[in-house]
Amino acid sequence: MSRFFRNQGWVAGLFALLIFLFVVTKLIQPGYGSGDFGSLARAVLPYAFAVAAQTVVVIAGGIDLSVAAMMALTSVTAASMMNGASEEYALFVVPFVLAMGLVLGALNGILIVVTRVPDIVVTLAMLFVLQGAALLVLGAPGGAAAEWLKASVIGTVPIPGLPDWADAWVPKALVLLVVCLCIIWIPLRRSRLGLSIYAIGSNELAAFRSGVPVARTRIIAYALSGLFAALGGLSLTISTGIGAPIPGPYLLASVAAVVLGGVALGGGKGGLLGPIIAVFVLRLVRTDLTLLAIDPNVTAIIEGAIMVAVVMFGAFITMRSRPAGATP
Amino acid sequence: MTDIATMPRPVSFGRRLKRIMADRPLIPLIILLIILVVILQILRPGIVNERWLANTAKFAIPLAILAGCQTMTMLTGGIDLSVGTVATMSAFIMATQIVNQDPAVAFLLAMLPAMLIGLVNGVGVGVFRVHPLIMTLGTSLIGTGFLQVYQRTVIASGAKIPDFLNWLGTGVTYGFPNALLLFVPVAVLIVFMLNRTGFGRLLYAVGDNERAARLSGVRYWQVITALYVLSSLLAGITGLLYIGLIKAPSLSLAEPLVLPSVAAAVIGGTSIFGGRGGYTGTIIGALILTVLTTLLTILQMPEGGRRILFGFIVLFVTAAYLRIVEDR
Amino acid sequence: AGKYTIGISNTVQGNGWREEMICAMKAQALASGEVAKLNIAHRNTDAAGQLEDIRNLISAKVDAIVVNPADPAGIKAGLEEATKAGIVVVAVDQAVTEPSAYIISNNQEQYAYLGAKWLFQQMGGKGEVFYMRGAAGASADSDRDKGFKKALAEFPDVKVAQEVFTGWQQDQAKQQILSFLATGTPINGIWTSGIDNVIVDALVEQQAPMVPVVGADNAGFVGQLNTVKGLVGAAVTNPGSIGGAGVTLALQILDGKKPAQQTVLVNPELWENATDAGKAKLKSAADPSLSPEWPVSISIPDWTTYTKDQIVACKGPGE
Amino acid sequence: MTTNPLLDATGVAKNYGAVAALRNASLSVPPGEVHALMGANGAGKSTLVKILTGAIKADAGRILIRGKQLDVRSPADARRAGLLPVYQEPSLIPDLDVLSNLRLTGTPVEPFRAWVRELGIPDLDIRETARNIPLAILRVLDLARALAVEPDVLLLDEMTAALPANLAEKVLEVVRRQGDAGRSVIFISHRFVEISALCDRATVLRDGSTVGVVDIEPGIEERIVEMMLGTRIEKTRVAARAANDVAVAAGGRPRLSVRNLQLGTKLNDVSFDLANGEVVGVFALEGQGQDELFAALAGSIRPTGGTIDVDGAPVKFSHPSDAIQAGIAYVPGDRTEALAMQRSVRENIALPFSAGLRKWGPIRMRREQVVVSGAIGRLQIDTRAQGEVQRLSGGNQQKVTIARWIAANARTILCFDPTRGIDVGTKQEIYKLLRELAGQGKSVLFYTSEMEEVQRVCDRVIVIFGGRVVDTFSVEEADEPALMRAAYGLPRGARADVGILAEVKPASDAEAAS
Ligand SMILES: Nc1ncnc2c1ncn2[C@@H]1O[C@H](COP(=O)(O)OP(=O)(O)OP(=O)(O)O)[C@@H](O)[C@H]1O
Ligand SMILES: Nc1ncnc2c1ncn2[C@@H]1O[C@H](COP(=O)(O)OP(=O)(O)OP(=O)(O)O)[C@@H](O)[C@H]1O
Ligand SMILES: [Mg+2]
Ligand SMILES: [Mg+2]
Repeated sequence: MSRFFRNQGWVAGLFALLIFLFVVTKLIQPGYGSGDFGSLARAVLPYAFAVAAQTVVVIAGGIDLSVAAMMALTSVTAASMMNGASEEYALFVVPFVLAMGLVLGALNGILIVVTRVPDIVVTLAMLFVLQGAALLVLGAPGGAAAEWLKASVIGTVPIPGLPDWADAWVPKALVLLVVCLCIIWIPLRRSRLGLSIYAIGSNELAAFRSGVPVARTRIIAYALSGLFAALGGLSLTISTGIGAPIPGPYLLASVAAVVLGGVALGGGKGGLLGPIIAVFVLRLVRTDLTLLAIDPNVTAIIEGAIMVAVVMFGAFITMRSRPAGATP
Repeated sequence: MTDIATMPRPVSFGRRLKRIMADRPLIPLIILLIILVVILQILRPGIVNERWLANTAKFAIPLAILAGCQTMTMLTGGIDLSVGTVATMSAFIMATQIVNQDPAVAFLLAMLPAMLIGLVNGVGVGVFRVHPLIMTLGTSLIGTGFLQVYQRTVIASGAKIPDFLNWLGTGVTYGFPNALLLFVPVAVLIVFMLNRTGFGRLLYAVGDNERAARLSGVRYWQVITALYVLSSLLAGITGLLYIGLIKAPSLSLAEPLVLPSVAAAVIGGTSIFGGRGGYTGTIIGALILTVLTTLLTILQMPEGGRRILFGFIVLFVTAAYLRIVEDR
Repeated sequence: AGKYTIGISNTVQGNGWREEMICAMKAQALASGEVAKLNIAHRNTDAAGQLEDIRNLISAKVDAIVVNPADPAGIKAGLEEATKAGIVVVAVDQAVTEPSAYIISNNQEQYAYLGAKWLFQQMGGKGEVFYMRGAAGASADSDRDKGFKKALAEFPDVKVAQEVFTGWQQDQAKQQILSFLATGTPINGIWTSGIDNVIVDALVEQQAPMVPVVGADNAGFVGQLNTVKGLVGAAVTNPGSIGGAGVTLALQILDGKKPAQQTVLVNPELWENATDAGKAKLKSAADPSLSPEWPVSISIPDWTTYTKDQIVACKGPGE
Repeated sequence: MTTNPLLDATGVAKNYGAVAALRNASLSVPPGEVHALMGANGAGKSTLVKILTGAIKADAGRILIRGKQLDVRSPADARRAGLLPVYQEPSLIPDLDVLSNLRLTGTPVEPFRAWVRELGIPDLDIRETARNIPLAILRVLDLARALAVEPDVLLLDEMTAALPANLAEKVLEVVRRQGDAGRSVIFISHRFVEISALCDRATVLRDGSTVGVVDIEPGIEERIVEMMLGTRIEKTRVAARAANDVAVAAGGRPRLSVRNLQLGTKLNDVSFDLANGEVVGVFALEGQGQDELFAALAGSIRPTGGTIDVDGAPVKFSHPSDAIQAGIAYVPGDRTEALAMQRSVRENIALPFSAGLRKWGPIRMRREQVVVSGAIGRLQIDTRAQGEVQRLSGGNQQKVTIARWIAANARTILCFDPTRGIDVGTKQEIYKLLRELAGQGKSVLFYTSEMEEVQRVCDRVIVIFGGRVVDTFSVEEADEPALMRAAYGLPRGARADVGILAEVKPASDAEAAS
């Protein structure tokens, strides 16, 4: 039990915070309903994928500054391929773009392994490269998305056996998110590859000495990051119907949510659930700020303060809960 | 050198050269810089003249000082993403307060937020153990928010750039930019501090092994708090210099310098994991980035291509440098 | 006092032009007396983020949304949902593709065309121009590029010596112009996408030959046109006060006075200091008390009713 | 050699820049042999193990496994070839629990559990995160993990160095059985007791070259030491009451006086004194609260009850710097805890000089240089790779942690197993050094896992069991049976042939005789 709290306490706390925020939202805006929840789910979508992308590499002991640029590139690629193309063509575009994310992510990893330049620099350089590539694909926002793709995040999923009012609280965007993340994450987490990713993040030398193929694992972690980022890019195209070559604010948001979600920036610790809940928390905070019509200049202060306060609080309780006997 | 004599392989000239460069990591960096300048001169014959040198120095100096902040924080395993906001704040406050205030008072008012943000960063990182990335990101958000609120109160009063800052930022005396008057002492001070003072030693020690430093009697929070305050004050001064150079106070004045400042420190050989690096390399790193920016500006190619090239060159330079320096 | 709640969505923060736009919206809402509350979502984000803001505004049940679109097409879905929810939607500064939305916008293509055409005429229809664009990949930048290219096509002897993206950043623009000046490449004119005063500064500092400069009606640049010796140039108006006009339009529609067309274009004016008439206009427009990044055209006749003090105070209803 | 060797390495060389870690090492092990690899600190033992197991690449040399030249490029390859190392540093992944660590390396769980029990840890929680497991247990788990896959060749790099006597004993027992079962073991240790009890033959390295292979037989230790060090060293009984030289101020206040110290459930009512000019030994089995005692005295953790007096005045430490201020320095057993690995030897030694706020200013480089080189000289630190401490061999790193406090002239040193991983020659140096310090009126609290050391350096010994001081011996009374009994919590005088005594005693007699 105490181990559960030591390992999952942070996530549980975050979840409680999320519930609390929903209550607050309902108090601020009594009309807040299933439709608004659907909006939240759609807003979360690109952030959640960006955060998933960041989480994988952070757990592997790295950081990926190219997440947002990767999303921009995959988004414009998808949008320009679907521009004027048939609905069926999108069936080809989606896997193509995902493969592209995977390959470019792997390229990040390969460059890190081969050049031995620190990951922060490699991915910073790749940020410029991918941004440049996005500009070459589309010089200005444009392109299009297939209608069926756009429809895939709008509305709700009828679940047999559930009453209609309950169905209304199951937005397609949320289902899409959960399905995509689970398909990739759960098998990974259970596999030896997943353990290896944690291992190289926790202690690279020990991992190498335990027989983990460090270089290969790192490349795979970045490839997965690229895949998640491509999903994020696709979700941008799907929700806006266009592709924009200028990266959105997903890089810093992803790092912030990763940390809020209880993943240590040093690597080796945490999971995907925490950061995803953190994304919901951060988006819901923004909703509340809008509902409250807070002065927009103050919202920046509030968002920054919340981020700092939550992390400080986390640091504080870890300091407090450190068992008395242990040497610090 | 008897050890070398017993080595199984004969020592080739190349290896000896490599050893020399590895022992003096500045040499390869300077060579890389010179190569870039030569390329520039080949592409645009005549561009490398006195005026260009002065202009390059003018732009490299603010970058180099901010990169100094990064170097110092990176030595402790941290990073200071708030330098851009701090510099912008001091610049903006200076330009608006000088209108109705005594210059000395305006200066103090301009440095006040720098001091505060540094203190908050230091306490957050040093006492509460918040990850520096998140802490400084958070304070920079908060700072930006305050700046915007502040901006609304001074729209009516207008802005002015003090003549002295103007002289310092843009002036040239006997072909040397006046900014050197600020930079040379600052650089000497940083280099001296890192190599020859107790505080400098502690930065390295804390970044390398915090527990070891603690067992030697070092109080982590003192070092970290002093460090982040120092970093912020330097950033504040950079802001003043920068406003003298750009002469247009805007709310995002120095933000574009943040990522390059990190890149300059890394190119200059400072490890983002702490404990390794120095300031002289960083200065060359800043020069390399500035020259690279010029090089790309005058290249006739689509913007996307420029960015791709920029990314690859940064990566290549860092990789080449590491290759030369490692395995000493 | 008023009865309406108006939502505002903007996706660039900290830029003088956009700040003026927001202040114009607030001042107009206050001056109209019809607005009880403004609900402003004002941050740096992309089209997807703007969709989020718009949907939050729908959740907040505002009566109208005035939006400066991150992209004409990208927020279509959100605007459609707003209209469906009975909310009046007005886009300012840029058009949107959603047919149910009203548009009151600066004509970006015309903005660039006007300035570029004047510049090329000043250059005598030939020579080299330094083309300093905005942010690569932004839709306003590509609209302006269309206008610039249109003018360029009319002057076959004018060549682009160099094209750079300033990212609408002062420091970047200054470094670019200084680097360019150092190459010694002769030029006959400079077209800027609104990052203008640092360019004139650079010319003065470097004692480079003064060439005609085209910029926007930012307070700093207008001041320079009046005072810098030897500077010939033109400011093309791109009023940030369009935001106030957007609020007015939204209120008119809420009051049942729908305009004849969905789209109202505000065409730019050009103020130059090459002729006496132009000089006089510039003199009267200059306003050194404004932040140099703020456009001087702080009001639009017929569309805004606030006073200068009100927009400078930047306070909305209830503040 | 009649049987074909399982592992046969010849002419192995490895250079780190100008430092030659290995020049010409060779090693040959037939099946069923427990083979000692010996050498002074920095001789290249660990380097050779790393090369054999693919953790680093050799510059030259030929390595045959079962007569074949296999391509071993990583520990994973080595594992497939049947070579399993336990390195000098623990290699469990700190953030994974034990079970995941097993899955990561594809180790079967049940055999692992069996080995863990066999090795003397009956109640291991397999879901515990490695980070929370004490170092000594981690070492044992590392070994159990290696044993569980039944390797052909087991390479143990200072496996027993960090182990308390009870665990070390089990390890020796298990390793010996490995040899009997036809597997080969390469065993690195600086403890002759273990070597003579366990090994069949020994390969001796000096300065990166193999200088000889000998059969282990009674009396061979002297030859080995000679080969290792190139000269004969005097093995003196340093503890010949050097304290007598300084008349301990009779009736003077004790330097350190601990009363009723309490720390959660770990320490209970601990009281003892440490006088000026005295070396007090602390002897205990693993996990009896000695770690906490030292941490509390060093200011690393706050006791929950009791008092500590320094020179008669009560003190409360909230940070190690408070203890240092009071002249008490702590040398942890785990050197990675004490060293800034990427910094130079000099900076590491001079670190305490800059610690206080008042010392943040400019450094007087020349004075520092004198003090630092004095300390380096006194401990004879091999400074060939002094630019970065991480390039020193394990033993030399250990010396740096002590040199720091010699340089800082600390009045009281708390040494936690300071000779862990130090070769015989240097051990003698350290014993001498501690006695000298005592002779200068300084005081030393000295925890050790080797009983023999107690007699060599201490004036008195306190024995801790279950967080309590169960007994105090003067050095004359502290013979091994007495210590051992006390350490197991048995009352003085009780007759019991407990633990290690039956096993190791003959060997240690042999050593004492030499
Ligand atoms: N990465 C490295 N860079 C430079 N020198 C190194 C490096 N690793 C080891 N050395 C040097 O190689 C030599 C042999 O080291 P090694 O660790 O093999 O010694 P050892 O015999 O295991 O000693 P100990 O008993 O102290 O553990 C030492 O002089 C050490 O300084
Ligand atoms: N920077 C330094 N370089 C070399 N040796 C030093 C340095 N600082 C201190 N020492 C040495 O370390 C020992 C202890 O010095 P320390 O400064 O800790 O003494 P202190 O008790 O604080 O004395 P004071 O009250 O004079 O400051 C002295 O032998 C001193 O020579
Ligand atoms: Mg070793
Ligand atoms: Mg040993």
